[in-house]
Amino acid sequence: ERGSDGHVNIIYWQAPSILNPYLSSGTKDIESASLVIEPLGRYDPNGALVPYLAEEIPTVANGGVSEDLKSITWKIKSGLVWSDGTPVTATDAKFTADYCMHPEGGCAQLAKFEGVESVEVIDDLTVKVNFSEAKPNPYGPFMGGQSPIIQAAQFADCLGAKAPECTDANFNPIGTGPFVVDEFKTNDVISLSANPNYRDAAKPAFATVTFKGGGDATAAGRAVLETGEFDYAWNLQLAPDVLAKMAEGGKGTPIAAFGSLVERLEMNMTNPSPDLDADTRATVAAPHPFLSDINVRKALSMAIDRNLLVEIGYGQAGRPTCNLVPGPAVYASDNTDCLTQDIAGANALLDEAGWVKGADGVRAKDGVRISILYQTSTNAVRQDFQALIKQWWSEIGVETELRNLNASVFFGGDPGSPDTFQKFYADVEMYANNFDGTDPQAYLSMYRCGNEPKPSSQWQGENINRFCDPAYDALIDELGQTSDLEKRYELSKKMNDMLTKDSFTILPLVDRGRVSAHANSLGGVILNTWDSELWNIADWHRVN
Amino acid sequence: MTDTTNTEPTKPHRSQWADVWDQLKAHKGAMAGGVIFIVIVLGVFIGPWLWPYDATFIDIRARNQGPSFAHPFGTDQLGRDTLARMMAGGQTSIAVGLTAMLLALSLGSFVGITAGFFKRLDGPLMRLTDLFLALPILPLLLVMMLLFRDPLSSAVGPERGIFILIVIAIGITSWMPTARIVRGDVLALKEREFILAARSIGTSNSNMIKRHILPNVLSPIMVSATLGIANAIITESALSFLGLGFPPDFPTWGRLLNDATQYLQDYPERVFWPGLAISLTVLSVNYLGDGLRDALDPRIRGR
Amino acid sequence: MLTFTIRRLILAVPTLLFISLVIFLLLELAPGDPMAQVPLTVPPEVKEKMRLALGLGEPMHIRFWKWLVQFFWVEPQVLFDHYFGTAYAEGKLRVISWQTRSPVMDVVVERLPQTLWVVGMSYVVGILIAIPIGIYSAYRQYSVFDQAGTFITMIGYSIPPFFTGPLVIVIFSVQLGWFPFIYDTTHVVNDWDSFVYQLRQMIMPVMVLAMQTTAQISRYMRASMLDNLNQDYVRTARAKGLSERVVVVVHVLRNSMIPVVTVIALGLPAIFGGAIITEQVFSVNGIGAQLIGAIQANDLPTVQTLTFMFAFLIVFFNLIADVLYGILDPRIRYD
Amino acid sequence: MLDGDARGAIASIENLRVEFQTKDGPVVGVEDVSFQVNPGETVCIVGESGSGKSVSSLSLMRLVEFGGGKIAGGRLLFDRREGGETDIAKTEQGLMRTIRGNEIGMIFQEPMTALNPVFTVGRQLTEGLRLHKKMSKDAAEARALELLRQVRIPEPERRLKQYPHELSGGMRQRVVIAMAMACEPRLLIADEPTTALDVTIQAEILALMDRLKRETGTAVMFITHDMAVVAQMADRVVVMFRGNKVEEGTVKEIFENPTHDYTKALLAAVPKLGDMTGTDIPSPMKLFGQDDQKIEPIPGTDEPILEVKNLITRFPVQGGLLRRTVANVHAVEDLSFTVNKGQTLSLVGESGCGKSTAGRSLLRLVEPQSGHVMFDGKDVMALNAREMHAARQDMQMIFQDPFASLNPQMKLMDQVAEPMRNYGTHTGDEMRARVEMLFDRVELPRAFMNRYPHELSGGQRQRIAIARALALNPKLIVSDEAVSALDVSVQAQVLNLMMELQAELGISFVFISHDMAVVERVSHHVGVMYLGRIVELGPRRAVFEDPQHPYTQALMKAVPIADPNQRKSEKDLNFKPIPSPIHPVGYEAGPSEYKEVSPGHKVLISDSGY
Ligand SMILES: Nc1ncnc2c1ncn2[C@@H]1O[C@H](COP(=O)(O)OP(=O)(O)OP(=O)(O)O)[C@@H](O)[C@H]1O
Ligand SMILES: Nc1ncnc2c1ncn2[C@@H]1O[C@H](COP(=O)(O)OP(=O)(O)OP(=O)(O)O)[C@@H](O)[C@H]1O
Ligand SMILES: [Mg+2]
Ligand SMILES: [Mg+2]
Ligand code: NI
Repeated sequence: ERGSDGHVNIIYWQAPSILNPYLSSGTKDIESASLVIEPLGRYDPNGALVPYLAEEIPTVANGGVSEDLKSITWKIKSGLVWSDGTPVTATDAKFTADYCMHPEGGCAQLAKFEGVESVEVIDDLTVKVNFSEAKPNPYGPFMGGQSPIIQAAQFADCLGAKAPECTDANFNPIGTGPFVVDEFKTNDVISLSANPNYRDAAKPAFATVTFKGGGDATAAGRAVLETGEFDYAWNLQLAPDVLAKMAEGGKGTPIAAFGSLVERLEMNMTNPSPDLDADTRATVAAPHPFLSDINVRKALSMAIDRNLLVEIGYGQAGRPTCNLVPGPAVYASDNTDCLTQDIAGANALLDEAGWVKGADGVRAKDGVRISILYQTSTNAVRQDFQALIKQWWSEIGVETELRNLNASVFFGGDPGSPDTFQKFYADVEMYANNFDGTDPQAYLSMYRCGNEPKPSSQWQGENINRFCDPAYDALIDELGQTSDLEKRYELSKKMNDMLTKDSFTILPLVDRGRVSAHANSLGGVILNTWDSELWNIADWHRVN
Repeated sequence: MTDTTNTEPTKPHRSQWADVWDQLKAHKGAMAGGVIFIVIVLGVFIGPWLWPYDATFIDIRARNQGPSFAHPFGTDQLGRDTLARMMAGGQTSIAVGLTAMLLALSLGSFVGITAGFFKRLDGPLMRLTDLFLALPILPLLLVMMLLFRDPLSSAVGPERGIFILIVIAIGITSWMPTARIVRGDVLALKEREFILAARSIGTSNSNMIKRHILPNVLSPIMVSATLGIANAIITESALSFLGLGFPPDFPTWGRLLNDATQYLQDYPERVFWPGLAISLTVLSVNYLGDGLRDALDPRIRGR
Repeated sequence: MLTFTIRRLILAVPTLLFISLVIFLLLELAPGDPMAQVPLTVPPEVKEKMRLALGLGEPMHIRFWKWLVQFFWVEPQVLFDHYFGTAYAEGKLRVISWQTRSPVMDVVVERLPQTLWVVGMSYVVGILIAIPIGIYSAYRQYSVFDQAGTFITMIGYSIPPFFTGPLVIVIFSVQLGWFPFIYDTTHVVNDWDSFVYQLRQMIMPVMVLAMQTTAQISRYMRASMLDNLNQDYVRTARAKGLSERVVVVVHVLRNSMIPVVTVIALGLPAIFGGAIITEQVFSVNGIGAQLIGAIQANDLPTVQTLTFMFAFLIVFFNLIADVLYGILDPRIRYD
Repeated sequence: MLDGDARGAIASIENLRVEFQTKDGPVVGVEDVSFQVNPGETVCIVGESGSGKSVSSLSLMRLVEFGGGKIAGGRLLFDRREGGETDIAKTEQGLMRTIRGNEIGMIFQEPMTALNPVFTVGRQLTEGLRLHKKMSKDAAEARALELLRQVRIPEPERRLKQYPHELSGGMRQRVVIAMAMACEPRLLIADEPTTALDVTIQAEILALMDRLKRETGTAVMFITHDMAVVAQMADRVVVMFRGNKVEEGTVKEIFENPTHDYTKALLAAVPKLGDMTGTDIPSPMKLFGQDDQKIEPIPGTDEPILEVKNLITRFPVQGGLLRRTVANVHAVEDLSFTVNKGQTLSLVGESGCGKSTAGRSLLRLVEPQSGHVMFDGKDVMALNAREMHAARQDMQMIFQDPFASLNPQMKLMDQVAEPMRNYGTHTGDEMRARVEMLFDRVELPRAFMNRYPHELSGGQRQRIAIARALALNPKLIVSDEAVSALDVSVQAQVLNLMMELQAELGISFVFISHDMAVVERVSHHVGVMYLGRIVELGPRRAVFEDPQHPYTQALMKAVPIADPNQRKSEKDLNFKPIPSPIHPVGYEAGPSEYKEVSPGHKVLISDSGY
């Protein structure tokens, strides 16, 4: 029964700064907003699509998606009302799209609306999204936590440049979700209570929620697992043994789930030498002196013990992987060759390829020494990885210089800074990336020839490794035209293999999952990495 | 004070530093502090040559070990020897402490003496000091880190680059109290008659500062110095905590302590060593400073 | 005294303006990017649009000018409106945070209570502990109490709060279960029980912070007391037949407090920014946490505004300290 | 007057011994002292600095303990108002508190620091009354007012609400006296109550104490090292030397018939006003115990070396919002005088009258506003910085405080050698030889060359300062209160040394002092200063024997004379407070006009402010 279970405490060690996901792309903001505003459909823990505000998920099969893949039509459940009691209509959906697509709004989720030509209101409860070209994956708009429906009436005056000024609306959006905001303290805490107009009269079980932000992962973990002050803690990025020790506290349970986030080593196929002039340095004009040799890349991969990395850095929250696309399961290639470390094999491979050890123990060929500059962002686990990998590489005669960079610079994308991951002024770099939703098409399309960051594009571009293979580009094109799912799985796996086990351009290390924890007295928690973790909070309840 | 018969005390002659040293020797706290500090410094700088393990050597089989014969302080989560890391960390922490202190001290003394001595510069220099006092330190440090890390790293190597940067950052954000104190003392000194006397015998400004001002403000400067070392070590550790200091793979006491705090429950002994090292250093330097102040103050020494 | 105060106030204006410019330039020069935390899945074009929406396209001097207007002209109007129900600030653009898209000052106002409660209280507690310690150690110089006091306060000073914080948490929250350690900022004190809860949740952060304050202030207090205990007027007071308590607590203390009070006043602004680590450890989310969060997110308007406010506080308390000095010490007459 | 027991003493000290624990082991402050104080009597305790005078008195208050001392032996019998005789040495502090301030009052040496700066005068005065006499606030205030009237403070009502720093030194000392007298103690201990004060104020305070004693019948224990004061005040005298009593007797006995050598030396060293009556030129003093002394007058020459004309020096006072100069301190106004080669011109006057400023202006250590200073044919005022630097080679200065005028961190040898280094006149061995010669000259052992100032006594330090001034063979030395801070015996030695040097080397002196007796001893010419002007100038004999200006006359009267037969009475004293030398910008003081009463003896006839 609604409200019968009293109060629940949730802690996110990153504090939500706003409840409007269109103005912020932070996970904390998207997930906290998911308590209040909802999309038409969500992904479930398996990555499958489930309708929320929509009657059903539109597909080609049920006619919701047009045959030419150029439009999708959503039908909203009838009888839905906002928490203020007014009905939810197709106009709200269209308004949501207009809101995000407004040229001056700086919408953080604009990528979701990519390729959208127009949004039409067909009738009160039907909305149609038209794409400018065929879109095999039309589930961008209104799908998932990043693209919830906002109320047109509330945000009517907040379009474009005025969006940030609507503080009241941004902090207290009217929604359809199980809870409504009572008080929002920026970057601190949100107090919520059950939505009296929620569509399921029996839910949510909790009458009130405190959503606390701030502190660090250790404190969050402690609060749930050891002291029981909180019922749910998000994303416990802790050293495995620390987490294990906390779990002994007996107040709660850590839970883990995996998505598509992969910690990887990226090989630079171009020469980052500072001796080159600015226009050729780290561009395709200058191939890398030794990493362009596949044997070297392969040996580097073989020298790594991914199991140990997981054990040390992630524990429950990670698993070793050789795939760039580790999930959903249907997309994951059965590629496990790299999981066993083989130092001897790596040495043999390099010997064979003519890289011989010099007096200093470093391999060289034709005067080129394998001396690697290995960069990543500043982060304790990453530095542990660096230290371990450096040691393994030294065992195969590779010299490594480690470098770590402030995350806000490394990921900042400032074309003026030499330290961005796009510029890649290093031989190897390590970071994690994932794709949005469950479809890897856009993700795999990043590695197209010509999509590499370069001076002429202000160092924008997603093909970080400067990988270039016409065969791969052909597969990208093919994938763009295929709507048959089986075929899509096939193509994706092939592309994944080309980047990893065939060319060793990308050395995936760890499939990073998410560890969260809930109190033993909290029931109904199902961890979901494809959408907001709080996707089913309406089902949460107390157990004894 | 005076004798009618003009008999002279028959103490043998000693130099000024011998006097200071005598006084210091008599100060038990200062001696204990000094000895401990020297032991720490020697241990940290000479120890690594005697100790077989390297601070970065990973022995993954030996991770998370408690104290043992092979690893007297235990090992960390990657199996690195804690003793070796303590020594490496100590080198950085003490080097940061000493150099940052020296920098702050020379800046502070320079500004203080100049402002106190040259009346015309007093106003501008004190406004400058106010300005620096008013500049919030944290953003300033951040910006400095971001701005200058790379030019420096490429010029002198990454670790030395960041070392220089941290030292400068701590140095230029902590010279102001010294400057104020020194200025106050110089202003008071200027009122003393011996300065006027020196002027009347034709002492030039530079000689005046060298012979008359500097030796007489040495004692507050020395006290600032000992406080400065402690302050720099602590600031460095706070910077590390906020992610602005040395990178995580670079051990300093502050970082070791911070890393070990995570394992407070599993391996409580891990926080003990860096905590002890920091406290001991700060304490010993502080006691040394107390003694030095007494020893350098001619009023006390003269008794 | 009045002219002195006025003169200092007038002098403060250019100083503050200059400081704000320096802060602005420093922040501008910093290569950080507000888009750094945007997930890598967001394409660069979208990031560029977001960047433009933050006003990053405009030239530097215009942005500085805008900030000046917003901070010095619009924000006071908002304040005025708030108190007098007027509408001068209606429709005018305030200083907006890039991170929260809301007026920075609103967040500051929201956070003041917990900062004042925890950080302010710890300062008060620290001072209350430090002063008696300082007095007694000076009065019994080189006694066991003095030595022990020095030793303990120095240890308190040398151990950083990022260690003491977790330490007390593990002991008092995890092991003993006495106190909660996640600070509840929504807690309202309206009866005895809620007051007790407030006390319980404040104890640990206050303890950790007060340790540092105590260490410093008690050192100053001791030094100042020692200076005064040897003064001639103390002998005069004793010669009058006053009891030791009166001599120390009335005559000496009053004089010794003069420098200490100014040290206390000068330390006040620092506590707002200086409690960053403790705030983080206990999730207090005060102003210090706001600043560090803003720095990490490259939220320049927030950083600029907060740092300027700190600068203002420092300048202001400097002035207060000087004026206090004049008031407390009848010998000082400015002008 | 209360009658005590058979012996009649209020306090009697028997075989007192006081020790101090220091880092270098125990130090004996007082070795063996016995004496007693009878009702209505003033006992003066004299002796050089460090002889244990203060320690004895503090023991009687049991305040030595707070300074780290311990009464190691002897008895301190005190006749209490009620309850008969008590041995204070054994009384516990609780009981002592009811005696201190109540039955024994104490006046301390330094009026500037003896009062708590942060409490009002009224508060500090009433404190003791409310404690001991259990008076209400109002009653105590009324009594405080009465006390202030008794000590003749002008406007007593206003003073009650003022803070100590708002009062002048003399007024502060009166407050301290009022405080000590508040509970009508049976015994009043005055520890050098006038040492820090000007002659005129000293005279007033002494007169005041004398009157109070007569009116209330309190016994007084008066500590001083100034024999002239003793002569004015004492009934009986106790002479102390190095922690021991060496002599005791009535004031007449001591002055006329000293038996102990130390007492004799002390008396011989005191310059008495009037000693030089009848002579024209100064000559060194005859000191006790130095038999080979040759006492020859020092004639000097009549050739001018320094001519000062219309010298004006002002200090700006800043104020207002913009810190502009709003007023000026007219420290030196229209000063003119001449100094001859090998002779001494003295400038005398009260504190703040501009003596030091005048001296410093001559060397341009402060910049004069206008005027002419002709030194050795050069116009000093016209010199640029480098020429001035060169000119200082011939003009040197000795400062008042031997403790303050030497750098505490520098070896004596270096201090003496510094002028030579600065001017490069001597280098290397030659310089060392000259330093040795100078040490010999001022009669300091060469072994001292490597010492530091703190290892010397005050007199020795002043010799170093003199040696330093001599290092460059100057033609003129400005000696700014060079002997004021010294003990009488040392003062006499230093004075003799200076005169010897003058006789031998023909140095000219500008001698600045406020001590008329000393001035009388050393000068050829005297200028009496008041409020920045010379009010009377002339040959010493003329000025001292025939003072013309009313201020000079008042000053002469105020000087205590070290002769118990020439006591002054309060009626002779009549001082007006000195007007402020601060005038707003644009104020122009008129020129000084003089009347020549006899050859070279000029008296100011224009307004002096007196
Ligand atoms: N607190 C102290 N600690 C150590 N020695 C002391 C202390 N006070 C006084 N003495 C010593 O006791 C002796 C007598 O000192 P006292 O102050 O009585 O001299 P005094 O005759 O009053 O001299 P003055 O004329 O300079 O006041 C001196 O040798 C002095 O060094
Ligand atoms: N640097 C200065 N700034 C402002 N006023 C000054 C300065 N030096 C002296 N005065 C003032 O000038 C006047 C004369 O001072 P000066 O020191 O010459 O007197 P003095 O006769 O030497 O007194 P004393 O006997 O106390 O040494 C005093 O009113 C003093 O306050
Ligand atoms: Mg004395
Ligand atoms: Mg003077
Ligand atoms: Ni600080």
